[in-house]
Amino acid sequence: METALAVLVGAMTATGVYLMLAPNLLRYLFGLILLSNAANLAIFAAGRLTRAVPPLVPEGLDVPPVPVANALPQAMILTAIVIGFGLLAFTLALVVSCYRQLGTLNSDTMRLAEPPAAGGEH
Amino acid sequence: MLEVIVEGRSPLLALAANIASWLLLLALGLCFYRLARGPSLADRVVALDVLNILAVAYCALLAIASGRAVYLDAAIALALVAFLVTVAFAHFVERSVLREQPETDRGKNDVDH
Amino acid sequence: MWITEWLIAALILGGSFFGFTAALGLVRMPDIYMRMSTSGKAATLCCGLLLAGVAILFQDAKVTARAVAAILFLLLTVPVGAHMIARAAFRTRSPMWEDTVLEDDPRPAAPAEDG
Amino acid sequence: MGWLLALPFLLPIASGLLAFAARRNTGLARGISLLGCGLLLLVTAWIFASVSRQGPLVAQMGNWPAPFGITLVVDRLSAIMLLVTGLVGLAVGVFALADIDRRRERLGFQGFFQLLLAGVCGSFVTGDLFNLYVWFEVMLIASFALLVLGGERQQVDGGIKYVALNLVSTLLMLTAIGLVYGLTGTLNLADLHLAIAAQGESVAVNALAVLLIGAFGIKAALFPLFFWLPASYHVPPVAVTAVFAGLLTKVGVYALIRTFTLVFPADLEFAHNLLLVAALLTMLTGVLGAAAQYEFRRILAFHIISQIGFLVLGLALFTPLALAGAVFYMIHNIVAKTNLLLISGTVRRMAGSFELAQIGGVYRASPLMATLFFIAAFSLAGFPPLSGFWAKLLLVTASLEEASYWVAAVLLVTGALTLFSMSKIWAEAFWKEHPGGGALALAALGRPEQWQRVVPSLLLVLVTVAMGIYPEPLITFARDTADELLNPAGYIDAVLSQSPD
Amino acid sequence: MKLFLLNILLAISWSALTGNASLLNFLAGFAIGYAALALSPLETGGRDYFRRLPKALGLLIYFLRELLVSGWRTAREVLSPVRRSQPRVIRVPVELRERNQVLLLSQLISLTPGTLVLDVSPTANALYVHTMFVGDPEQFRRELREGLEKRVREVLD
Amino acid sequence: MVGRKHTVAMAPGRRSEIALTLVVLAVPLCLSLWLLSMVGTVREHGSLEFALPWVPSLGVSLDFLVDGLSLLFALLISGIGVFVTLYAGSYLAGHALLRRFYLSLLLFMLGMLGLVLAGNLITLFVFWEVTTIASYLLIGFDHSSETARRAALQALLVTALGGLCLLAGLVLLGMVVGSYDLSTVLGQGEIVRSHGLYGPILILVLLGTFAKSAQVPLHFWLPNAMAAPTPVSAYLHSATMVKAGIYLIARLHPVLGYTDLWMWTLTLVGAGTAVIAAVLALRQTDLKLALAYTTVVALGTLTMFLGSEASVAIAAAMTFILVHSFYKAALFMVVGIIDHQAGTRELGSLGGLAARLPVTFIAALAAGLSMAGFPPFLGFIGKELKYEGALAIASEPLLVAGAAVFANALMVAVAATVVLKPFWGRLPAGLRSTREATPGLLAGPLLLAGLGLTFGLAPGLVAESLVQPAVTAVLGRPETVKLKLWHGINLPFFLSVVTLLLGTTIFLGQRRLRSVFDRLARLLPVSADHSWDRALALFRHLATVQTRFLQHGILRHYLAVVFASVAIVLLWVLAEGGVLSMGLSWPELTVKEWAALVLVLTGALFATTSRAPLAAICSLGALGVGIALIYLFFGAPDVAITQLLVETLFLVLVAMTLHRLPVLSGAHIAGFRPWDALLALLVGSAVSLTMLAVLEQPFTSPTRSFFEQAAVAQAYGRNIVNVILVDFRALDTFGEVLVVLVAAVGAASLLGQRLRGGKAAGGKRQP
Amino acid sequence: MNSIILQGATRLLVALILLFSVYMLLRGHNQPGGGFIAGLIAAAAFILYALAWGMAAARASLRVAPARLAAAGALLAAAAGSLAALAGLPPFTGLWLFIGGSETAKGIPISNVLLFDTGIYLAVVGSVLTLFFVLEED
Ligand code: NA
Ligand code: NA
Repeated sequence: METALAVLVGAMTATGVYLMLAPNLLRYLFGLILLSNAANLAIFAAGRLTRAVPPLVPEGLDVPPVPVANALPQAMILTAIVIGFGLLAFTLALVVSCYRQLGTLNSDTMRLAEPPAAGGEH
Repeated sequence: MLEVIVEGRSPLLALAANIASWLLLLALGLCFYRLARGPSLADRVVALDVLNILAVAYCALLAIASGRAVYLDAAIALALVAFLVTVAFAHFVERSVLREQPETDRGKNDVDH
Repeated sequence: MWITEWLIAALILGGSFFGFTAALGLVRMPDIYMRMSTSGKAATLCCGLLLAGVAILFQDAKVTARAVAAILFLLLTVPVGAHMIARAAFRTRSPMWEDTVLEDDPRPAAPAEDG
Repeated sequence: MGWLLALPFLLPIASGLLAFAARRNTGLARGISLLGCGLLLLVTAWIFASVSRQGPLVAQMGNWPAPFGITLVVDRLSAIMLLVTGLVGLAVGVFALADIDRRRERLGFQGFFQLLLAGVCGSFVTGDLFNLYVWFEVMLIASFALLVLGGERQQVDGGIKYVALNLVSTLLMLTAIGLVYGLTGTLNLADLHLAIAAQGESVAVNALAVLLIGAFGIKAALFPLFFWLPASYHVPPVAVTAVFAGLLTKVGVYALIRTFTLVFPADLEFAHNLLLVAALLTMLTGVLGAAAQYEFRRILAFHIISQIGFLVLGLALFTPLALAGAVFYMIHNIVAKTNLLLISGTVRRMAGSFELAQIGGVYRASPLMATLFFIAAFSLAGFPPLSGFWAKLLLVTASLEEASYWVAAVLLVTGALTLFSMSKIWAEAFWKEHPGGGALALAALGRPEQWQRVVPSLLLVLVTVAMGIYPEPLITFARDTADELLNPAGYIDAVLSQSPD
Repeated sequence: MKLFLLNILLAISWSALTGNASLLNFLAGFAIGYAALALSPLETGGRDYFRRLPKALGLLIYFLRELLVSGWRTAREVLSPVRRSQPRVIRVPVELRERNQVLLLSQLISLTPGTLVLDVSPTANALYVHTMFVGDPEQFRRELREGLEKRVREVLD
Repeated sequence: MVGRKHTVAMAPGRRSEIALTLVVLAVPLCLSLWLLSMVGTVREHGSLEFALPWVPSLGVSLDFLVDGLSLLFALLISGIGVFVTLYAGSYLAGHALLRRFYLSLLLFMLGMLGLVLAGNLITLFVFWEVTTIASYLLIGFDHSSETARRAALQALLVTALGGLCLLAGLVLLGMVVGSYDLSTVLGQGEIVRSHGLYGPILILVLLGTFAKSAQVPLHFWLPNAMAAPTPVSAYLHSATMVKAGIYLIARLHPVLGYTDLWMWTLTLVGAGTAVIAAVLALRQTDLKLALAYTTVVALGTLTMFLGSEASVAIAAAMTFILVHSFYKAALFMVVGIIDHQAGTRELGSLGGLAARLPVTFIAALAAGLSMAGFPPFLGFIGKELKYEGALAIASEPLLVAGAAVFANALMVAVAATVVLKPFWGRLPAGLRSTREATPGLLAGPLLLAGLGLTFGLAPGLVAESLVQPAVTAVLGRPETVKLKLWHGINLPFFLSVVTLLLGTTIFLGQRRLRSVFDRLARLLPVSADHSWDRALALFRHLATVQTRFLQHGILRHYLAVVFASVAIVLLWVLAEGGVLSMGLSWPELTVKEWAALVLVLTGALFATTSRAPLAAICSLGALGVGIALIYLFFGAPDVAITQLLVETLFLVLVAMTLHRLPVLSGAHIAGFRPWDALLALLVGSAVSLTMLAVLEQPFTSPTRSFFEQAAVAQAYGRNIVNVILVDFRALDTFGEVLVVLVAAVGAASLLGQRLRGGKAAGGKRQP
Repeated sequence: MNSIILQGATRLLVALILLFSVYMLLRGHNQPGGGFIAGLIAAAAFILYALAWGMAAARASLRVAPARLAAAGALLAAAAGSLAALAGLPPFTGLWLFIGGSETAKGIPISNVLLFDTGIYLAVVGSVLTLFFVLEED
């Protein structure tokens, strides 16, 4: 099962990276979303998979009666999802601000902080 | 009944769940087709909306197939908030056209191809 | 016992059938309005049937309450979403199938440069 | 104990949140922030004193025994990093009073600044890999906010690159941590050491080492992952650059040191070679980059990179002396680099620009600023008897003892080229006459601003000079630190043997 | 009064959700419901709630039947290779006094497969409905007026 | 600022200046007296040591070793320091930055004393670099002049580069010996010379000393350093600092000397330096530059002699250090006076000043005669000793003697030029009003020149007390040195006569010779100064090119490099570890799991291939649902719900901002990028393979069972995930919430600031 | 957006969603849910409110600035974690009090853990709404 996820994560990473390498910042953002999801899935797979048994302890018992899914990776993913949400939202705001301030979403033309002449005589 | 399911002693239900699973997955695939084809943003949003509702259905199916009610919680959460995306995009569709983006071709304002 | 089993099976199959037709409508219908007409509601129906199946299967007040809650929430939200997107499509003149009879058009006249 | 170790991040979090709440009342927010900085310095000094007296301090958050809960561990390395963070925090906090305009304060500068410190301190105290990730993110998001605070066009442009490249690091780190867990089943650093040692060297361990080098390498601005730094460090207000320059990349280096001394086995040779090559190239490209710049802050920014090379070199050589050198260099560099940026801000205030071609005359206008810069700059260039010399000496000796002559050569050449850049700034901004009339005298800035600008620089210069003239305590401390890092048994014992209260 | 009833309703749903019928839990549900209501955009003013409950049940049953019937019709339409439908956009005047009634009506119309409310006239006295299986618009309007609309009025008047 | 105030109110300013000068003067004066008091002890016991602990953990202590060699240098430094301070007080009277000047001068003086007295290699190096810094500040003293700044930078870089070599050499030396302690090191000559690192150590140390002592081809900075005020030139760049290299060569003679490598390197470099600099000296028309080049000649000569192990040669060198310091400092001061009083130091515009500056002339004459090596000046003794030493050098006496004669002849010519040209002949009209300098200016050169005469007449004053202990220290064995004014007629005397004749000839035929030398100099491809500029320009160009190449400002190329480097290293490691050939088992997935995977994959592919952002956004929404399904399948409802909620809310946020972004225009449409696709595939496969490598290993986790056992029993919660979040690892959750909070406030301050001035959107509307 | 259908539906939905969010918060310790999920759901309620009735109305109903709410939530979480200090325990140690406990049942649990989760809840609501408002309004 994990093998399939490994391949899926790789595929998501590849598509994410391809998107991130585009000059358009929105595409970068989409790539980031893909990559972020891929990372979460990687954690999920790393904790090894258990089918359909959530890590819950039924009423009246003190320990789960059957092997349950590994809870720690789930907690890690939850944290990572939330953090990813914050980072992505901020990046979105930055992209908006970028378009408002610089009038473009093409990162190739964003040369204000590093003007072409700064590294020498272009 | 529940034990029967959990212990896998109901071939009828297993079969039904399996068929249903196939049907719903096929449905999800079809949604994807519309999602990809568009042509307008509204079409895609509708596809996404249906996809979300089908996901709710799938959660219900999972609850039946596994005998675990926790899947219901996912269904409720999805049912409650998924339409927000639809509303927000509808908002955008109206706004983007009504605000008159000059480069926009009005009739097919959000035709992507 | 077997009645419940058959009932649940029927609900599952019926529900997923409607789910499938919903998606098929999404693909097959020629314009967005017809797609919406055939898809969203059918999908809701699908959910309703499956959730009913859940309620019957578990026969537990808590679960039933949640299943009913889910159905109610869907009944509340799905038409709103559908309406909003339909309205947006309508107002922004998303193209209609050519055979559609437009009895009365409340929308302001389309701009000249249309097309 | 738990409280003492949690205070370095709880304090700035509390003051940061309060400062957010009070951000419209800038006076109150300033008060909260300054109080936070002051208390932080006190707490870190206290921790430092305790650790140097009694060895690693350990606290189990939530009272769960290691490795199940999150453990806070402060060993010597953490302690000195905390102390210097407290110092830099206070210095920049005071400087920011003069440097950050009202508008930015109302936008929440004090809160972001405090949370940045919280992230930095959290990274230093945690003994848990995933918790380290969380603190990195706290630090990262606060740095995002600070970098673009004020939203000027240039800031947004630089901010995009900073954010875009740092997010890659975040994702790499997250993936790596997840997989480390997948390999070992634990997140506690001490426990990880045992788990990985039990596994022996495997391709998975190597691959994870590469991923972590990639992740922390981006944070640390290692070659060839450093692009975000020169692209962005010159865009925010200088107080922000100063705290970034002092602390952010160093947290990346800290993480590298921590993982490659504690988590991964000491004989992970390929990783050390990788780090060595990267370090050498980092030193050279950074210093060459600086030579090509004619803007005060960009020169300093490129030098940050080059100096990261020194630090990582210390880790890569992996001898007691080299690690001690890295530790000493880190402390020296944080103090000197932060100070240079503070001074660059004051120079800009006096002379009107960061562009060397457009400024000058500060030597005449303010002997004090000139002296402060001179000392900090020549310390950075490794001139004796300033702190940078001892740092350089330690590393040169370490590389020569290892018979790594090329390494020593690169070290020395980098030092010389640093000197080139520093003297360029000195000649242009200080010695040269101001092309447009003259620089403002310090006295013209007004009493409070003058104090807010000078006192932090003076404080940091005093530290630099003290470290230069009497380096023995710090060198001894650094050598003890190196021993502790190379023999993590004490650390591990302290973590795993401690039962909850 | 209406708010109070609504609050009670919320408290009951709370008890149902949590599956705990104790008084304490009901009170908790009431308090939470109260807070939720305070935060939500409800109109004030009240009507008798219990009088309309049977009507509402009737409406529900009527609607469910409609739902199934039209669901089946759309399913056939979707599955059949030839298109039998005749899409129309029909203006449906409504004589409902309250916006809530318009809302309920249009929700029900929208929920029914094959019909879809495209827009509401600015004064809320007419709906623009997209239909797929309507041969005669007049008949559709009449059916709606005497079917759904009447029941909605009975429930919400 | 201080200075400016003083120029306004002259009289009190002058008084306080004098007071300042006196205070500063007290430092070298006291030091000189203190050092003098040690002369006797040193002659008796060989050496004195003072030790203070400094950095014991590195074997560095604040040791001071006073032996013959260091005492000789220390006395020179402090003694000449007295005269220079005195001179500077008048020379820079009324200068705005006098206080800073004295500060730098004192820093230099202390550095120099520390250097020669240091008893620890690292301590020595510390002081070495202090003199570099002080020299930098002093050369750039006239800081508003571009020339001065350039010269300062040049001196700094050349000497610092040398310093770095020296540091490496000293550290290696310390490593070989096992101690930085000078006395220890000096006693380990045998071990060092037989060690494999001897060659590198020697080369590194010599590079440092050559740079500092301006040996060809590293000499070019020294003439440029004449941009400094004359007292500085007299002090640093002639009498003291440039001799730091000489000192160090002499100092390490017992350890590094006595080998062919040592001898040949020093002899050749020294001789070459002496000859080339002599030629260059004669070409100069600027008096100060001419003197500067003769300094290089002197330094070359000294280096040459230090290559020898003959005691006469060393004695010659030690004596010559004294001689040179006296006359060269005096002559610099004289030139300074001419410059100061007449306003120029160009030979062409000077002449006949003897009448106007009679006292100066006397000083010049005395110093010049010593320089030219006329009896009864100390210079004569020095020269005789040099020839004697040259002839005593075992291997190549003729080479050394020839170089010495040639260099000395040119010195004679230069001395004659400096002494005669400005003072004799016709007084140019512009110089009629020239007045004799103040006593403060005159005292220095007169006294120094007088010392040259005194010691010439009574060489015994220095022979046994200074020179002999110095030679002893250099050779590391007891030596006896006798200095006599008259040795009788012998080969050295004959060479002296030849030198004088040759020198006079050169002086007389100077104009013709100058053109010959010019042509000669043109034969050399470029001057070293020019090469320096070229090297610097090349370096700047290289720096610019590499920076432009790496830091070009294109975000996606940055990203590509980052991704590529991580992926390539990762793939390499994986390939090395054999992961590429690892067997893969077909994953056992159920239909629905496959379907979810396909859904996610399709979503990812659509998001990537769809040209329009809007389509990509919707695809991402669908992908989120697919991922949530995966989480559900494998027992993670909390994660699934969170995933769905976050996905939903993020899409809502995107939808709310989209209308402000150019999502509907076609500007963003881009074609297929094959290279990016390749890179993406590399990264993706690297990640996949890493995961496979990890997942292949068996998984055990003690934490897992602990959480399952303790959730209900100790943390009273049945949802283990939630218990981890709020209890076991609450700190993570707390941090995560902070991230979201800061992200929100940060976004608010980023976007809310422009429209509403100072107010941020987050909290702007109070109810 | 001025749709009477959306506005009408929102009247009930907002209350329902908020209720559901509290439900998710309270049951989180034992069933799927918890402060973060609940916070997101509550934020969704207000976003819905804002979409239907406008930003101003949504802000007015929230009564406090969302950023303040977020800060207050984070402080509450910190305070909950710090309560352990009263018992002399390390930060974030859970303290439990069972009201009306008996031999068989533990009674109603009161704990700082729930308080912590509530802080998370408020912080998430505040943060998400801050983000939403600023992205929508600017
Ligand atoms: Na630590
Ligand atoms: Na830095």
